[in-house]
Amino acid sequence: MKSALRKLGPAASTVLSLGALLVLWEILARLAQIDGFPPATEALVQVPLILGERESLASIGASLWRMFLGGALALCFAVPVGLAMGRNKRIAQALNPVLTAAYPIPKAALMPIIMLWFGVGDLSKVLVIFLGVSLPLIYHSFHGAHAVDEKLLWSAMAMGMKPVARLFKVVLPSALPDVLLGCRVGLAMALIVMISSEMIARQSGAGDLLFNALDMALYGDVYAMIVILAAIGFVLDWVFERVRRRLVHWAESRQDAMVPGGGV
Amino acid sequence: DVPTIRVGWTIPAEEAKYWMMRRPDAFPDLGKKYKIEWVQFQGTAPMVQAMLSGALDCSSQAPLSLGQGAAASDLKAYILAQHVGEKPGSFSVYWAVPEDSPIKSIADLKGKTVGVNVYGSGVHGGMAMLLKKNGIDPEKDIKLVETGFPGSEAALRGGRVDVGVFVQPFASRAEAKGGVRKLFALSDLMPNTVHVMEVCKKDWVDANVETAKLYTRDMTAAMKMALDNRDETIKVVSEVTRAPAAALEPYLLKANDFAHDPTMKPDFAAVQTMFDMYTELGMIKKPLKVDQFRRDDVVAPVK
Amino acid sequence: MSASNIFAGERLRGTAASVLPLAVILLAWEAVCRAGLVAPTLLPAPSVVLLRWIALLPDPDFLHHVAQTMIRLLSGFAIALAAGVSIGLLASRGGGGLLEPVIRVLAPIPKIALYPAFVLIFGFDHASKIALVVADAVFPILLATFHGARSVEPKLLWSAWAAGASRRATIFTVVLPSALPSILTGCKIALLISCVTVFLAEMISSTDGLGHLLIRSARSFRIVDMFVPLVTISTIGLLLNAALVAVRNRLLVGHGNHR
Amino acid sequence: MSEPMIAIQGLTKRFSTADGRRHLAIDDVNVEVAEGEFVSILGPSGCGKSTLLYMVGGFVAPSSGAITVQGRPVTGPGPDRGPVFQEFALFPWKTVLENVMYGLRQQGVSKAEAEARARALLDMVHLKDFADFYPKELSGGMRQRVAIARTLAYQPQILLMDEPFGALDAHTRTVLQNELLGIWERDRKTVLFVTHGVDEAVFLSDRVVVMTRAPGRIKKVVEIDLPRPRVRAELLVNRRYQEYIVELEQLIEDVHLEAAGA
Amino acid sequence: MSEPMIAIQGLTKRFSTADGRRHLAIDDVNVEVAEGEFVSILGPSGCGKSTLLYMVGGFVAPSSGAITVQGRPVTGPGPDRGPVFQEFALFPWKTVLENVMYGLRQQGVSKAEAEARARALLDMVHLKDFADFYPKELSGGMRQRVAIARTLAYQPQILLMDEPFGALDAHTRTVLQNELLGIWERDRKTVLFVTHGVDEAVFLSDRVVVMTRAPGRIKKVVEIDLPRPRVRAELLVNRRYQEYIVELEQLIEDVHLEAAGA
Ligand SMILES: Nc1ncnc2c1ncn2[C@@H]1O[C@H](COP(=O)(O)OP(=O)(O)OP(=O)(O)O)[C@@H](O)[C@H]1O
Ligand SMILES: Nc1ncnc2c1ncn2[C@@H]1O[C@H](COP(=O)(O)OP(=O)(O)OP(=O)(O)O)[C@@H](O)[C@H]1O
Ligand SMILES: [Mg+2]
Ligand SMILES: [Mg+2]
Repeated sequence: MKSALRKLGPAASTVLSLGALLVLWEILARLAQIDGFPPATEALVQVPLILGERESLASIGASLWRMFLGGALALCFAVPVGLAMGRNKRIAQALNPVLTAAYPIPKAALMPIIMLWFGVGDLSKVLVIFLGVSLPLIYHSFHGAHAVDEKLLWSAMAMGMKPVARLFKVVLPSALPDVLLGCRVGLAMALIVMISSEMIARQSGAGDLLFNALDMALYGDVYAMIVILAAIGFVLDWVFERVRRRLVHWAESRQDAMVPGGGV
Repeated sequence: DVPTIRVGWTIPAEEAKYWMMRRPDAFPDLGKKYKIEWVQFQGTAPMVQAMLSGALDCSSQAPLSLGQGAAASDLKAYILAQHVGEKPGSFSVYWAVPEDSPIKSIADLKGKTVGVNVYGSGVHGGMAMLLKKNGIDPEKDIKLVETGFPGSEAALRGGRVDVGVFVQPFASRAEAKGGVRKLFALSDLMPNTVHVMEVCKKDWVDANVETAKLYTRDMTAAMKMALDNRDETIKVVSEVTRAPAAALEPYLLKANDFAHDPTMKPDFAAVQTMFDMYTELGMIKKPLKVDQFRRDDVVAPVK
Repeated sequence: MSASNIFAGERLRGTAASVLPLAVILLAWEAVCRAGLVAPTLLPAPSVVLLRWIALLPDPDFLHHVAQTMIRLLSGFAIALAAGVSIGLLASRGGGGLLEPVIRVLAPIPKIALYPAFVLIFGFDHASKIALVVADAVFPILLATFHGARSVEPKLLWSAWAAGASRRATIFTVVLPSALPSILTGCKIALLISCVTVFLAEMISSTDGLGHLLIRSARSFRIVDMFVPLVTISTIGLLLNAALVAVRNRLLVGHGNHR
Repeated sequence: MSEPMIAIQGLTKRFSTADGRRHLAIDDVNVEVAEGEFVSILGPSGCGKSTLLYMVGGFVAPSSGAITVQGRPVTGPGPDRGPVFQEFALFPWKTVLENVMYGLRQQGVSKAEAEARARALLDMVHLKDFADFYPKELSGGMRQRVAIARTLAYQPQILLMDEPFGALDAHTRTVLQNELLGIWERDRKTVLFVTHGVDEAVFLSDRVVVMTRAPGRIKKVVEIDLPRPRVRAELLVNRRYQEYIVELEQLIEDVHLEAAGA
Repeated sequence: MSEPMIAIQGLTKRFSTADGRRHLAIDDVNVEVAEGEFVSILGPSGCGKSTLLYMVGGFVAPSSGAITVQGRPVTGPGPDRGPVFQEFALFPWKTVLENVMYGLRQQGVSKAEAEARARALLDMVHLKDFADFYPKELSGGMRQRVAIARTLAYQPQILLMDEPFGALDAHTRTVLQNELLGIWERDRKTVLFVTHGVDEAVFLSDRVVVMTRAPGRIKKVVEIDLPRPRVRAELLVNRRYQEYIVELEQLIEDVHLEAAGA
């Protein structure tokens, strides 16, 4: 069975497991008979309808743009902060409590105050996305930087490299596998936060489409939006995984291992 | 260049605003003498805060959220118009039970699970008042759960609540399906209720009286168009809410919809009655006079 | 100066370093409010919030709300931890090809949208909120476990297999310990996300808990009371995180630089 | 002759490198190791000695060729073959003692007994005072000794040792060589031993396999016909011993020259 | 005598271990190394040789005592002191060539020049065909040679080498010993060289420092008074050379016996 699967190749097993997921959804929904949980078929028929509309496409595009902005900002901010925290005890001690105190606060609850400073428009949503994505980025970078082999740093120091340069030329590459894990979690978070940031104050966006459908109890549309978001997430993650492989192939373990699953 | 009004809106019962949003060309002044930046919100309370923080100039409000904003946070604002309300004969928010439920009257509610849209909302206040009048303590005698309007029908049919709360379009949908029985309605408490009003900040209106007038006038014009062109209105609402036309057809702007006044004239008396009720229930912390929200030259219908 | 003195001094400076920035932020906030830069109806001064918070702390009603939130938070997190670690391990070993696409599809969907379904399936009580917390918190743990388990140094596994350890035994004696630092980082993120999610769920639909408390205060614009639940959830986050750090320090004595 | 303990036939290993090229590491190697035999492998750095051990250990799959152990083809690792890796590969989250106990515990030995045996082995490698240290707190040579103790602890039939004494000072190395010989003689183990020390190879082995520069092939197999038990002091004045050393050194010299000439 | 290049006075190092105990690794070490001097350190495994180098390198702070380099106290690492670590510590995300070029690029050498110099060094350590390999694709000995090349590349004044030839076969080791001596003589470098090979120490050094078992103290410093340039073939028949080796072997023997007796 296992070897048969391996022969199928990654594409086939992807199709297989996603197909199984859809079938499971369909069966569960039909068994449960709940308004708020329509069967897969009911949701899927709505997908082309939503994507066929110019306006909804523009909405989704606007959301993705905000997500991109927030994500990019987070990348520029959170990774250096996380790395610095990982290498410098003082910085970690200083920032850790602030972060742990700030992150559990739901940004949705703060929307009125965020709006006060940043208005109702894109800026506050980009900010919220930025905050959501920085969380995994900071902590995974922190972890990666913390675990850097000291002797690598020592080698760099002995070559006369300055602390900031070390952060980017030794700590960052060495922590890259962890940073990229943070990015992967952050990617999922970005989509989630992108949607929830549009729950309270809504301007055209994917979240607006979704929450309006929820408000109108149009569950077919709700789940169609979920399918669309899942598809976007899947594609982004897939692309990301390609990039990741390129960046950290040096960290991948020895090939041709004889034992199946053995540290591949 | 022309002034811009930042307007907050919600779904589902602001047909005049939807017209202005989707058919702006139908209004001679809109886009020329003034512009509108539309921001959609979930619920009225966040819009009070948005107005307080200066992020919004105008928004849709319910009497309760406006009253609470004024009493607790000193929100100063004017009521410009009324979107929907209840009048004798119009639709009234109601609570329903399954057809075969042993609950026959409010008195039977003791110990039952009752759904409400949102804890502490105006609808919740009205229900509390009604229960009180029928000898049920709304705090202790029932188990209250927040179902929201959209989820109410499913919660009721799924047995998660014994009594569910209904507004349009969910009410007509549930009625079409059958199997539910109306138990009591807000109209049992008072004949005239105001649900959604158009409210603008006082300092903004004072500084932009002419724009405010234009806005009110266009809104009234929009309401008239909405009432005169029901088929087009259904399209407009469908575009905004994405609800299929078939779901709107059975009720929208019909007798079983909320009351729409073509002039959008606010029912200040009803608002005052509601303020008083909320004050009695402790939902508004101090007595309010509706006159503080009144400025005659901007209120619909504007000459 | 004796060695123990040096250490005491070090620890003192460490504590100062960790308290200072938080204090600076609070002071700045206080100053902004005192200076009248922001309306007290929008942002109350921290001192005011703090006083109200302290006044509320012994209130049994308030504590009830806190307890409700804690129950949901902790049980949700615990389930997410168990599920995340086991699915992550499974995916990293044999089931990768089949599980990975499913994880990829499920991870980015906004779980909030599933909440109505959760409510109808699990009811209005704890279960639906716990389910939402699990749905949101499981993925950071799962992905961290997956990643940690995949980057185990192969020679460690080889050593274990050569020593006669069974596949199952190596999962517990090599893969898990080796992935532990990564898993704990995932836990940290998941914990903070759990705090947010439980609060959000209570904000959306609930009749108790801190999120509900906030919504209730927000609807009647009692702005100080609105900040009390926020301060509380933030404190809960801090305390739980401190507990996690303590666990981490215990578990990771031997690991590389993790002191 | 009875069936060999380890039989390697036509073994070849190619790696594909990150830049996409194929790199031939081992080319057509054939060796047989009899039960209880002590075979050393000598060869230039990078000639494929470690790779060869990995394949016998069942950790890495050959590109072509076959390896059988006790007549059965190798399909994966097993407790019959105990590796000591060049990079030690200690479990960083376990203390020295726990590292050494690991294999025993995996094989169901009771905790008390495992601990006793582990402590005895730690004593043998001069680390009894460091039982509670973590690997990161040890020096290089100390780590190497823990790795040796960890493998010896669970008493595999075959030892696959990759420069196990490389990081040790001469004295400690001598002590451990003697200990290893003692264990080997007592338990009739089969040993495949990679080393760079020609004297070490001659002192310990029944046969020495000399490999060519990469891609690794077998240059020559030298039978070491010296009496056992071997005592270093005696060997040092043994003419045969000296001759073997000279012969092997010459072979290695040749291996290097060949490559340079080619 | 002129100011010493490296002066170590009363150097002591204690570690606190994970279980909370304090572990004395180095105890009151005093050494002076003159400019251009080649000093080797011999000592039992775990006696603190690496730790000593770390402290001279400025990577680890002493618990007490002082180290000065060219008269200035050591406060941190600097490009004047180039370490070759026992564990190599190559940058895994860089190819072999990039690793060797790294230090040069850090010091502002142009890319073309850095590459030329790196390639020359790779040729010297017999790795010119492996320039584009990543560290994980190399054998242990190959990694060690990359590490040596990487440090030699940026031409530090002082070399701190921790068993740099430990993983190499005899031939390669000899070649690199000669190369190192060549560089040392040409550039008048100061070298602190940890090794387990007594012959290696005698062959290379001006002085050999012998350390005791842990906690590491200095047992004796042996001056190696052999003519330079040294040619191995000549030394092998040099009586003084043989005597030094015997003396040092005896010292190490003593060090071990002392501890056992204590
Ligand atoms: N993952 C890999 N990818 C590509 N080439 C590899 C890989 N692993 C090893 N090699 C190559 O295989 C050859 C043999 O390596 P191996 O480690 O077996 O050498 P060795 O004989 O043990 O050397 P040393 O004495 O230096 O340890 C080397 O040329 C090395 O570059
Ligand atoms: N981080 C640490 N914590 C505790 N003890 C340590 C630490 N690092 C080193 N030690 C101890 O210091 C002593 C000296 O270690 P060091 O690595 O300097 O030895 P060495 O002389 O280089 O040995 P080898 O020849 O085996 O490499 C050892 O006993 C070791 O256990
Ligand atoms: Mg090797
Ligand atoms: Mg050392």
